Amino acid sequence: MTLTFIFNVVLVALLLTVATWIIVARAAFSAAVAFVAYGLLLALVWVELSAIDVALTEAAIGSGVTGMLLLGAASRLRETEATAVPAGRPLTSAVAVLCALIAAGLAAIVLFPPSIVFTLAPQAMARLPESGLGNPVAGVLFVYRAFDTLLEKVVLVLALVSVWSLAPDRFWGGVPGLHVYQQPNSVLTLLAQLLAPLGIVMGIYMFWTGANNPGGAFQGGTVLAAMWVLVMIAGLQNVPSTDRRALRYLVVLGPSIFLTIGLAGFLLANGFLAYPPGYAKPLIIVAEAALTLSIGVTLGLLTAGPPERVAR
Amino acid sequence: MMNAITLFGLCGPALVGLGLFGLITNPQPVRKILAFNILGSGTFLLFGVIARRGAAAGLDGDPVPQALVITGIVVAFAATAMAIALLLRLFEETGRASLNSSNPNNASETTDAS
Amino acid sequence: MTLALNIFTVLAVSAGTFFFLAGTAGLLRFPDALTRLHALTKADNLGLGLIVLGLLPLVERSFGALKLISIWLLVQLSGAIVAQLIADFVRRREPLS
Amino acid sequence: MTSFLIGAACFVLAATALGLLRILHGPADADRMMAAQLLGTGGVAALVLLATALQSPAIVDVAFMLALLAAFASVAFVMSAPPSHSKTPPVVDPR
Repeated sequence: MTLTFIFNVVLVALLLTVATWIIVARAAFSAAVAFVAYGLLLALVWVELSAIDVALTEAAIGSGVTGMLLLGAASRLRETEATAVPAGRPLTSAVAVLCALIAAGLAAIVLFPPSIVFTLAPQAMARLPESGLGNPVAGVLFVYRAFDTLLEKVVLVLALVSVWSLAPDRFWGGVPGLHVYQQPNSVLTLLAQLLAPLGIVMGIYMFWTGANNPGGAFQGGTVLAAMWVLVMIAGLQNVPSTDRRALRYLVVLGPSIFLTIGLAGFLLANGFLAYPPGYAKPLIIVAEAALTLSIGVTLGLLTAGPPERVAR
Repeated sequence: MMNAITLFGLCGPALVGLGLFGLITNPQPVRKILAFNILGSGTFLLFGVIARRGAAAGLDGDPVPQALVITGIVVAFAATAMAIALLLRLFEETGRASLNSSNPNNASETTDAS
Repeated sequence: MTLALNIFTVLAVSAGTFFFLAGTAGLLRFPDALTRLHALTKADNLGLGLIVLGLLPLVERSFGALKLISIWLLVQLSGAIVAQLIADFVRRREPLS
Repeated sequence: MTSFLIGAACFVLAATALGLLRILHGPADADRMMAAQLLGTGGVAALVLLATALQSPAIVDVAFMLALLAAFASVAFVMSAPPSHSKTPPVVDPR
């Protein structure tokens, strides 16, 4: 017990140090590098909070794809840094005091919790067997809060549409501006050739094991996205034009299948996103499989950014 | 008195405070996006603590807040990707990456510099 | 038998943690980027390798053991390649020696 | 044995944490990335130890994920580092 506690103290100290440094560091690019380490530490924190599903998501997103986006942006905007005018000292101090107050208020909520423990765990577990799933988080995501999950996937598609819309008119439907490594047949090619198959297996495993163990469509899809981006960076596959029909179908495949299953609930069960008795698990697996693929493609394209070259 | 859950519970507010501070005071938009992500992770951590405290029914944590956090991480990523794309387009159009357009003097200065 | 295996675990895991300490010490004390990189790969290969080796007797299912070994292979592999990439990056940045 | 393994996890985390000084001080961004890489490997080692100590195979999956994405992050770093005075040929589009 005490050893675990020491582990947690070290972890929290590290997390706060890195977070503080990210905020106060001079160069944005260095801060983005530190953010990768921050994501790694955060995944460890989620393991210690017994939220393995969240730990997997954080490991995949926080240090991986978000890190890549931030590193890319910080690098491109490097020369603008010197011109940024920092806020004056009085203002900074005032903001610091206010932020400390907000943090203290939140800390008070943590330290003096209400005497009743709010939990939905018994309700979530009560009817989980009917869904055929063994992972309670997957149960919440695909049964009780299926509507939220559907909307979340729609948000991803909308984010992609918005990112694409930010391209200049002449590049609409063109090729995303993902940098390709300068030397073909380098060690990076080797890494992509070896890592990508492993990652694809991991992505499918995440989706498959997600029904009964921690994991799921999102964690699986993120790994697939990272591997796809890696293969494109290494030059093993061309960055596709965003006007490719197949690509666009793949982006909407998952949400549309999920929506279709949801609408079928009106006919076959007792409402939107309700599953007919006995068919819950197969339907959820079908939806998750399609979503894994769509999430992989969508996140990969979000990471690749808006089109910056005309379509080939 | 102090257990691991409370420790993480105090870490969350600290991250929220730090993130908010960076979001408001740092003039560089990339750093604001970084700070926004730290602020978000602090909030998620609070949810994680609520989930851990709600351990019941043979589970180590309440799955409902955990599922909420997973949705939150996805949406935060989508927002980050969107913000970065906006920022890069702004830079491409104006040659500067500043959200401060009200000060013409400052604006011309930065355009010259880039 | 169990005792022998436990001693093996303790020895291997301790040796592994030692290499992590050595890796950190190297990262902090070595004079330039390339030598630091050298220290880093020791932690990747030997540190994690010895820890995984030490844990193998404690893993009950063979699938679990397979996963542990594949993690080590993955880190070994990506560590080696990433070290080359970073070295290449450093060399292009600081074209001295 | 359980407490030995958790102790070892503590030790690995604390050891790699010292490498954090490289993240804070640099001097170059490559040094920072190396420290992040070491933290990644240390995190993987700590997770593997915890998974065995707590008899929780799912934690091994997190370790696997971390290992996979840490490598990806390093590639992202090398790719996005700002273009400098390099003498390598310009982007070759491998088609």
